[in-house]
Amino acid sequence: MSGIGGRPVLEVAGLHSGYGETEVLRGVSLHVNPGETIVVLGPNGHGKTTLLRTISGLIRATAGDVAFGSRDTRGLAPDEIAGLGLIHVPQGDLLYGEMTVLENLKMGAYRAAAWAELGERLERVYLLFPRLRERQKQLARTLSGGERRMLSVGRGLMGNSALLMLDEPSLGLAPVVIDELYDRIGEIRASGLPILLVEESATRIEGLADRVYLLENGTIAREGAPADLLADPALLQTYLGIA
Amino acid sequence: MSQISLVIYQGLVLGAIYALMALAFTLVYGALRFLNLSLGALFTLGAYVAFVISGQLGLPAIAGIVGAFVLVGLAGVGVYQIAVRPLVGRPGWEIASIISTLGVGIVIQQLIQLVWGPRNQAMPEIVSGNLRVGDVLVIQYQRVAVVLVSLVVMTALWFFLTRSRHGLAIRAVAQNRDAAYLNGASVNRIFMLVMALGSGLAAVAGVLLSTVLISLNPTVGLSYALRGLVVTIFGGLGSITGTLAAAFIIGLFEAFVSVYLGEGWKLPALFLFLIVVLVIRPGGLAGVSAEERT
Amino acid sequence: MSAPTSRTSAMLDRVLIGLALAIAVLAPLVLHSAYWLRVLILICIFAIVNQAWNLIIGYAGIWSFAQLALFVMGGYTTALMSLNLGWSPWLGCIAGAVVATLASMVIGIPSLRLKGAYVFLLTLAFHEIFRNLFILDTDQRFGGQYGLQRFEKWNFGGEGSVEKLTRTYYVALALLIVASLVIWRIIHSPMGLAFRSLRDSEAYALSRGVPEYRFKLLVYAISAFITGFAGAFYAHYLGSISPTNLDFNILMTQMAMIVIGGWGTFFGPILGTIVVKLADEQLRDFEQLRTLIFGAAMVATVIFLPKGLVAPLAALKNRLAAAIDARRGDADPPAA
Amino acid sequence: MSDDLLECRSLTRRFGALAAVNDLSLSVRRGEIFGISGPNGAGKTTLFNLLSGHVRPTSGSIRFEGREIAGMASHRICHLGIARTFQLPLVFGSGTVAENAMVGAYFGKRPGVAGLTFGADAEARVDDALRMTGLSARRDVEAAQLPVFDKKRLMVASALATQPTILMLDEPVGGLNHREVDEFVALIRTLRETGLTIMLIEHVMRALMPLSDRVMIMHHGEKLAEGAPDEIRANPEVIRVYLGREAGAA
Repeated sequence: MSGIGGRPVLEVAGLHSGYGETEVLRGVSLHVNPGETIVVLGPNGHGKTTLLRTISGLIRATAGDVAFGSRDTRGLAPDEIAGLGLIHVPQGDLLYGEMTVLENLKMGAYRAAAWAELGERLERVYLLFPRLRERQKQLARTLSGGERRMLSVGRGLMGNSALLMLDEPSLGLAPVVIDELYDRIGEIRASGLPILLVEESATRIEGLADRVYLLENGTIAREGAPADLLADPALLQTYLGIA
Repeated sequence: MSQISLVIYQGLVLGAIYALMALAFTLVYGALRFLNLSLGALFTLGAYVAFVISGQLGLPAIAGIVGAFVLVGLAGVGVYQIAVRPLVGRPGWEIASIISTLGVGIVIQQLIQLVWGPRNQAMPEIVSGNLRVGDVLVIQYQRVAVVLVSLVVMTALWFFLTRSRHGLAIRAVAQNRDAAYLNGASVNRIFMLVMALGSGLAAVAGVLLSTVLISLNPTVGLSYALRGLVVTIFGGLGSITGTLAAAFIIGLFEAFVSVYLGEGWKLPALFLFLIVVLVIRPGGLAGVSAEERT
Repeated sequence: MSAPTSRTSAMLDRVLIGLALAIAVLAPLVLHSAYWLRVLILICIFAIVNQAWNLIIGYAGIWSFAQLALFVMGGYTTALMSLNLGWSPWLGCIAGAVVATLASMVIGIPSLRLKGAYVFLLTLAFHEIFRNLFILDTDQRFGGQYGLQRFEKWNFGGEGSVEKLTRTYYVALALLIVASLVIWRIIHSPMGLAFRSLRDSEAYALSRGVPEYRFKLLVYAISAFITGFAGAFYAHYLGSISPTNLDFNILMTQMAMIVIGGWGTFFGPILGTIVVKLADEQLRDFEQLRTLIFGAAMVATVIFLPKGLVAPLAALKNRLAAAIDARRGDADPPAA
Repeated sequence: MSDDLLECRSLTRRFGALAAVNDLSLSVRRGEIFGISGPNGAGKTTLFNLLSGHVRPTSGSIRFEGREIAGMASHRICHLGIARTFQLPLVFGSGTVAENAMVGAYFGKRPGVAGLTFGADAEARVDDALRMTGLSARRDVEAAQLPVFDKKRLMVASALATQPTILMLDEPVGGLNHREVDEFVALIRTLRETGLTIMLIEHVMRALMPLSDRVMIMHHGEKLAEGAPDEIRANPEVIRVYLGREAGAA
């Protein structure tokens, strides 16, 4: 399960990146093994979103390597990286507000290989999120916050997903809705799809994550099993500035 | 009463043509966020291509329309590669691209003049004959054909944008570029597709207009490009449904002005209308107000 | 409060400006041709318009395309004053400037809340409305398509056409210099700072206390005043003014001047006016190619020289200054 | 109560269905450093935008020195004495460092029209602001060319040049390295000693906690907790939001 002996699905080494001259990531290294669910924790503004955006090619890395399976993805355009099966479900959902739920899902299967299996994939996503089937004719902008998030994750699953990257799936949702969403993420995990998830809150990582990284100020400050990391005083210091 | 029917008849014909022209602007603006001012010249080019195919080679009208759509569509990709792509994303590129596409438009217009000369050319009719209704209204079959062709093109476009993979991607890119990237769409290729489609639509609008005017010259595109822009702004830049409504409203408005005030007042009235729209509703029919946009 | 320049570079600036002025002053004596004087006079007038246009489009970042409409309005105003009331041309120039300024408020106020492409369209709409209104003028108050003619032309004395034109040229040159000095002063005053900071970032400027609307209207007004004045001067130079001055080709040529010279730079509009006008004259025999070449040149400049022809020239000057500094450094042993 | 310089009552701003700031009441006392933090999307920057006039409130009131300023234009709020910086380095890019500060120095307190010269007063305010932020040596550099640290200091300099009563800093140390964070913290301390009231949004707790007299934690547009830094650290609600467990479990 933790992929002993298997090559990592994703390997990030010494990654530097940022916006303009603002360097946000200062040498991040991490890996995801087959079947693993990895959580990157860290307070706001420390580089979690930048990390995912750099891996998916929306931001060009200034140094370091990203290997996805046997491919070096540095220098590839985001659409090519998505075509390889590295699926990024972005923060804030980035839905197509003036398109219907169904059209949003179809766009998730834009690549030719995925489009060919449109029907089956749609069924799979509807099975996971039955609510989306009920709302399929509705415009995405009319959805509730929880439904938007489901659509965003569902749209990601429509692609050739070989690794799912989720950027703060709990953001802005009510606790009950977060619970439901995390149950679904648990189901995705159970299906064997590797997941790289970033969160600010450590609330729901126990029982979900195989390993956790703590991202502080653009570098990995700690790595370990969820229980160990949660008990680590470093966590309190990072979040609340307790020296 | 009969005056009103004349207004409606003329307004529908104009609206059908403006709708295509304005869709060309709005598709490009929606996806790329800039005003493609070469569309006026491409509109004219479309008419000339159809003139060669149907008027000079004697092929059926439909061949002229399809030929104009395809060839001018390719020309639109050329405009993108030469005058737009090098600018995308540069600071201040919104104005830079207005200037560069305007420049390309001038070049195309001058090339048309070099090839076909500045004089008027006679455009063949699609269908001849007419139907007299009451004492004022004479319905020409030619104009009915224009409305029908426009409706067919718009229906095809609607199916393309809502049903096909690449059509969905065009709308997706317009609504959220990053998301489209993450869904695996090559934004650059979609841009080329949009430029081709927009240019092709402008070309068909040009063909239809020149069959209504029965003549064409190299500068015809300019004032119609301006009208297309008025429609586009009124409809709300980037909104397809708003644009369609605006096209027919403005077509009717223009017909009304020309029937009741005289031909010459069409353009000033139209621009006055535009100014009023911009002041009252800066975002157009379908748009949001300036404050809500921030 | 201008950008830093080395002392040598500043000295070179003065030398170059002096040289340009000397050429401008001596040109009529060398050329001594009515044809060339007419070209030079038009260069002066259009350079004034382009300087004023650049103030609003380049420095304030407001894409106003109503500039020619304001120019022509200045011309019509003085023509009407001259024909109907017998006003003197200079009085007419002031009236033209005032009317253009008032008209710019009519354009400016509705455009205050609009941005970018919308401002471009709104102002272009004004241009088209004015053009059509002059053409549609059915009761001939404005002379319809043919415009107004046969009103007083400039007479600054002198015998024969060359001398008369020489004197007119010097007046036009003096106006260009005055207009440029005024604009220079404005750019380097708090007003200029307000225009530029609003252009670069509205949110920043607002949060530092710059009243946005007031300064946007101010830049419209200043630009229009200068342009209206130039339009009136132009009308009295030709003794006629007509809606053909608003033709699309003329708007394009004017735009080519400012784009090719370099908008947002002080000398760009003047340089662009000279280059484009001279090229225009050279290509007179190739009517069709002329417009085509300007179109292509505009595209090429926007893509390859976003800051216009002025940018490579300024770079050349800086290289020269550096070379002079280096040589001087060799000559004088270092103090330490 | 007379110590309250800025007071918000039931401040609300909705964007469509989303209440970015929801029924928020707070007061900032003269001379204090009021820290604000909270998870992503809590509404902190929207709060600043409301206070600086960049966004109009849907409802509620904002009183500054007893005067209602809700919905007032940004430049007028600046004239009254509220100056802010922005989360992303926002400067007047084509201007020099000195010109950037001059915008604040010249226009910051001037409701009237502009003259033709800047005047010695404004020049002196520029010099002071640049000296205070350590930018004097760079006064002739074009702002767009500055590294992030200098851009962030320049935002503070041009804000100081307006001679504000309240300085609002939006994530001043985000994206900076350790040395730069320490320098910025020292700068904020110096500013406070001049009697300036400071509101500070910050995620880097290492900077926020030691600086602040009081801290407010926002969550979903509302006030989750408010108090001295030590109280905030021990607040079970805050720990639960961030870490998802009880305070004692560590």
